[in-house]
Amino acid sequence: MTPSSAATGVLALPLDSTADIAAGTSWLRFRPPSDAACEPGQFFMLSTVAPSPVAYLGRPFSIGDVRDGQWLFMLRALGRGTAWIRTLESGTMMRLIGPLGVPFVRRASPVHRMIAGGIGLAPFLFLARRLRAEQPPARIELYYGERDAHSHIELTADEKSLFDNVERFTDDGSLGTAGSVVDGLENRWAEADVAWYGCGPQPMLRAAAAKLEEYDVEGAQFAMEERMACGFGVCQACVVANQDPPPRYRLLCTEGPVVETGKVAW
Amino acid sequence: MTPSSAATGVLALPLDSTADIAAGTSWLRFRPPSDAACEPGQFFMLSTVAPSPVAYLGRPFSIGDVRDGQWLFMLRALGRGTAWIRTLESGTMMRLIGPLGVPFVRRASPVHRMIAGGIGLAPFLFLARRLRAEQPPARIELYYGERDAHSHIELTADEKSLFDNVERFTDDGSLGTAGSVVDGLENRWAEADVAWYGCGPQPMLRAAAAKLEEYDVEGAQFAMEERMACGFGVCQACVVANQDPPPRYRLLCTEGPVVETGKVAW
Amino acid sequence: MNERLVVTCGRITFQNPVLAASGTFGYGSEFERFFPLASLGGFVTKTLFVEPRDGNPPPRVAETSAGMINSIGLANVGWEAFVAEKVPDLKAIVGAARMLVNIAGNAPGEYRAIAARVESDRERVGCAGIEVNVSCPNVKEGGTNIGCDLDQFQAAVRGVREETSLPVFVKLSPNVADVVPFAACAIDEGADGVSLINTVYGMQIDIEKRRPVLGTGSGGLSGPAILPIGVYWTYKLRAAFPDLPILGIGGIATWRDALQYLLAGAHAIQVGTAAFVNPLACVEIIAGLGRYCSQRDTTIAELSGAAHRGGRLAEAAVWTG
Amino acid sequence: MNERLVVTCGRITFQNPVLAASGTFGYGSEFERFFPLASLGGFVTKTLFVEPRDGNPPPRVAETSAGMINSIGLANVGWEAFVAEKVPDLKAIVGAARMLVNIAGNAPGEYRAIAARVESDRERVGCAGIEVNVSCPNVKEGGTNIGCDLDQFQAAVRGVREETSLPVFVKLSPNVADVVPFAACAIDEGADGVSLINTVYGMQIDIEKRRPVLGTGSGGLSGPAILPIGVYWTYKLRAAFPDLPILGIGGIATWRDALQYLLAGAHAIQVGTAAFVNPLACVEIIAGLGRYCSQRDTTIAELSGAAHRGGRLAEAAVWTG
Ligand SMILES: Cc1cc2nc3c(=O)[nH]c(=O)nc-3n(C[C@H](O)[C@H](O)[C@H](O)COP(=O)(O)OP(=O)(O)OC[C@H]3O[C@@H](n4cnc5c(N)ncnc54)[C@H](O)[C@@H]3O)c2cc1C
Ligand SMILES: Cc1cc2nc3c(=O)[nH]c(=O)nc-3n(C[C@H](O)[C@H](O)[C@H](O)COP(=O)(O)OP(=O)(O)OC[C@H]3O[C@@H](n4cnc5c(N)ncnc54)[C@H](O)[C@@H]3O)c2cc1C
Ligand SMILES: Cc1cc2nc3c(=O)[nH]c(=O)nc-3n(C[C@H](O)[C@H](O)[C@H](O)COP(=O)(O)O)c2cc1C
Ligand SMILES: Cc1cc2nc3c(=O)[nH]c(=O)nc-3n(C[C@H](O)[C@H](O)[C@H](O)COP(=O)(O)O)c2cc1C
Ligand code: FES
Ligand code: FES
Repeated sequence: MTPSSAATGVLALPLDSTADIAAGTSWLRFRPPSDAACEPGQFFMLSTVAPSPVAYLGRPFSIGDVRDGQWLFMLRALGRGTAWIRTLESGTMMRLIGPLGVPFVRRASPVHRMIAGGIGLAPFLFLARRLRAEQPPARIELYYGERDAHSHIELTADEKSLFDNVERFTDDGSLGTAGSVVDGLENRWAEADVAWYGCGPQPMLRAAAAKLEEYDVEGAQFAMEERMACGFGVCQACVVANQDPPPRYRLLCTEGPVVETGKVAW
Repeated sequence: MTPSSAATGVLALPLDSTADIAAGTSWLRFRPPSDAACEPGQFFMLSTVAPSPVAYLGRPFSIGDVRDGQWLFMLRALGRGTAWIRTLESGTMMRLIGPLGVPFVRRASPVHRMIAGGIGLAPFLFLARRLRAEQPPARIELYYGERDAHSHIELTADEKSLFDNVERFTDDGSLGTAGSVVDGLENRWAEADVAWYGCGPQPMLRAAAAKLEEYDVEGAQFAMEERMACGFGVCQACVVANQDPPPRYRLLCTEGPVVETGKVAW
Repeated sequence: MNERLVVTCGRITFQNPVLAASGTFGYGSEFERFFPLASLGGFVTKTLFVEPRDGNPPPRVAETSAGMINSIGLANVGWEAFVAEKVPDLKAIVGAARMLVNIAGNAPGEYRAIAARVESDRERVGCAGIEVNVSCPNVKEGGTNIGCDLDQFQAAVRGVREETSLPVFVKLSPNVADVVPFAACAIDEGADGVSLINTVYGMQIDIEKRRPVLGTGSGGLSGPAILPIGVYWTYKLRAAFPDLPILGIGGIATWRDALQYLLAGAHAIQVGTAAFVNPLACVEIIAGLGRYCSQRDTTIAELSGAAHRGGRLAEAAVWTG
Repeated sequence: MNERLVVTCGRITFQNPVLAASGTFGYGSEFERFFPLASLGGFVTKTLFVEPRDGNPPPRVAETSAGMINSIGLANVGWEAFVAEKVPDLKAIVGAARMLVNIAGNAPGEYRAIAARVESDRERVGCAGIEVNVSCPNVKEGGTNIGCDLDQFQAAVRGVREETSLPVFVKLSPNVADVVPFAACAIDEGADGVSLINTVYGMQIDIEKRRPVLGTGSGGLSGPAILPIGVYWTYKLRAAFPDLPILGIGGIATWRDALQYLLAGAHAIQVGTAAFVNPLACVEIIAGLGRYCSQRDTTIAELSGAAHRGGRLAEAAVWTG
């Protein structure tokens, strides 16, 4: 089905709770107003209502899951801003701008295959939850790679149950299969009737996109990242080059973050 | 006696505890290293070790008291920085630069009379404590004025016991005598053998200095305020005009904050 | 509408002194979901050229202390697409807010050309005036830009003035030794007023990659970091030209910031970067100024330039350090 | 001493690239209780004139977002008192750190005069070089300042160069359209190198009193807010003059900030405002750079200007917005 576009706005909400789930990685939880809705693949710009000492701009975060009446964001501390947000305590008033961007289109398909690199796992629990509800018989697979066992996010029973199969990879082999997700998928790129979804570091997405092209797979949807100042289409910061210009660029915040692999220049 | 100048340095200490003592006013407490020492009238530049979202520079605070092995600072939230510091929770790592500046000279005298306006009370508990210890027989008096009862700082029994007499004033008469400290002292300016100490808003100090001059009282020591960037004599920000130039100005952070009333141009 | 907030800048009257700055509010429609643009004093479009521009290669932004640098490169849809695709929506939502069309070109001649287009489409577009962005590269002299070269600046402003009878505000660059001669030139060329400041040249180095973060190397600094710079030039211009309509810009995030500009001499102000972090910044500033004016029983018109009444430009800016 | 940190700027070799900036470390002795000045790469004195200066009426400082503005007014004890009262202490504590005497005057002629004094007292003072502060009011043309007027600038530098054989660094003002012509002029006049940036013109308005906060109206902006501005000009100068010794200044508070300047093209850096908030900033920066160089097995000399190796000045600064 094609997602209903939810009403985008500015919300001031207290950080409800946080939980560590891996090295440098945590859930941020909020209690949204009852009428607020969002779709897998969309994101929010998060900042504190009180100015931050270290991060002047907000940071974009994919909606990680919606459960128990809460919005969850999966946060990994990489740079200045995310490291700082990770130190915030529950009760801190935060500004959430969103939901923003184009969500994953959830077409009917016998197999839904998600490939995640590191924090690229963020949008997939929610996507799987929606697909599971909408297409009960469909097979939902997750291929999830991390640098090592420390950064690996252990899924809960409930989260695991969203997938028919979870295959795990680490670069150093300290957990699951050694090597990258893309290599790990070796012979499966050719399989027919698979709806592909990807999210992760640019090099991984580039490699995956190349594979998909090699096997003439069309319609794969990848959630990409680019630096954002506003997140809602006014600053023109978040450009990604299009495969077939003109226009030369697309704004990732409004014509993304979810893009069909064939549409952008990798 | 003339105070021994303590070793000035940079200390990183966790904020040990805080306590509200009047509207917008609290104690900040720290546990200094055992060898650290400071004198009444001296001050510290306080800032947080982590950069502050609102106050880039440190703020000067008089040493408010030394008791139970703790350093106490009496903080009143006036502007941006002080309001922000007042929100800090115990455990926050803070940077203390000091002790800085010239302390009150504690000469032997039968009567020590302190006149305080608002947060100008800050240095006097500690001064009284030292005088009480050094000159047991001396009479120590406090004349303390505030805007109103809300902002009035209620002294504890221990604090009251430092003084032989405390007279309280409020501009609106909501507590103690109505009117200003300076007016309240009407006929007492002429009294002989009184060691005078003052701290408070510039207009109050100016009025008091005028009275003391009118009655030919010499050697009164007032603790003054001026904007400071460094607090330790390098930026040249904190100038106060001298009574008899040259030099035209003195640095309040190194040739103050305690000054003899006759030495500066009111 | 709060009468206390109404301000007049030359030939344009704004219902309040808070305008959306160019390039930070897109073409308007993006903000409608956050608050009604019609509640603003005015709205300045993204800079428009005759031809569309793709803009610069990414990364285009980097965060700095209390600000950001950008190298968007004046990406814009071009005049035709603006009129055809953006204007209908914008016109519908802008309401009582006055629309300023911000224009630029690659050389003085292009300024004349875009101004002519605005003039001929002025009814369809429904704009109250033009803001001229002179912060474009000086093709003649690499490295600097049109807004920093008095001759090119004059040629650009003259071209615009000759092509249109609309109110013209020239948006000054702070990347000069002194903005006064540029303002003087704008006045001589018949501009109705000036707006300032545009972004300040800045750069950030990625210490991991060991090269500039931005795709073009450097960019323009904006945000609270530059507030004192904008206030300084606003004050200086008001002192030099007491009757010159001034739109103050640079680092405004709160009503207090806005008031600093107004007291320094601005007749109205523009909010840019702050709207990225807090899309409701403009609304909060309008409310704050309204409260202030009521409490003090004054008006923005009365406050504008009040910091000069003490008459203390004295040694302005000369003795620092 | 860490060999990896040793840098050579023209005729001066510093044991590390971290210098104490002029006007923010007084005459040295004030900092001795916080850390040994001898551990610095260098120490730059407060600006000295031939005659003592009282400086400006207070308030002289105001805090801004990620920075401050000051209007100290180059208060200083004058050359004679400096040599008689300050030099003995300073000489004793400065040790292996190289001392630069920062000088200025009210007109080009005074620059010559103070330079002559430095030259004749050079042994007594024990300075390694001179830093020329040209950010002084231009008495000829009110409003601007010597460092923003190429003729006055040239006259000042020439006067200094003719009077002394000491290494001369000219400290450039960012309040110009482009620093390149000023650097070019300094080079032509025989300067050994440049340091930049001095403070950026700024002002703050007290919204209660409705007038400028600073006693003189406006002042100079410093602190983290201006870091991107200093990095930009440093990068631009290094691109224009690959062999010009550059001392980078402006908003440096951490070793990462310092590294941005070094990669952009500075050979050494100076720390100013950050030392007010954290007197140990210099020590922490030296330690941080040391760790970085060891971990990456590199040297500061090797890192200096590394951001240019990708060769991407491309459209530097021209396409913002
Ligand atoms: C649409 C979108 C959704 C995202 N969802 C999530 C999420 O669910 N969970 C999560 O942990 N993170 C997510 N991110 C990344 C996150 O928002 C941060 O922006 C990113 O980690 C950089 O911010 P920082 O403060 O960590 O680093 P900064 O201190 O801002 O910069 C450090 C380095 O990070 C890189 N960087 C800066 N901004 C970005 C950016 N916007 N995208 C990519 N790299 C950048 C640069 O190389 C920079 O040198 C998302 C990003 C986007 C664009
Ligand atoms: C030597 C000294 C000792 C002090 N001791 C104490 C103390 O024990 N307890 C206490 O609560 N406060 C004390 N103060 C005042 C305090 O340090 C703050 O600096 C002052 O309140 C201003 O900081 P702010 O953040 O509140 O205001 P800001 O937001 O910095 O400025 C708001 C207004 O405060 C005024 N102001 C700014 N800086 C100063 C300054 N340094 N002195 C006077 N006015 C200023 C200005 O008018 C400004 O407009 C002391 C000040 C000095 C100089
Ligand atoms: C309070 C203060 C006083 C200064 N005095 C001088 C001075 O006397 N001579 C000079 O050349 N620069 C002076 N400066 C400028 C600094 O040396 C430095 O160039 C500028 O502050 C930018 O660096 P920063 O951001 O690290 O402070 C002064 C700066 C400040 C903040
Ligand atoms: C991302 C971005 C894009 C901008 N685009 C333009 C533009 O197209 N035209 C223009 O005149 N100014 C442009 N500006 C400058 C702003 O209008 C404003 O002058 C400047 O950012 C200072 O104000 P601020 O600090 O409130 O952002 C842009 C600024 C930013 C941050
Ligand atoms: S982030 Fe501003 S337009 Fe995309
Ligand atoms: S506050 Fe810096 S010299 Fe006094």
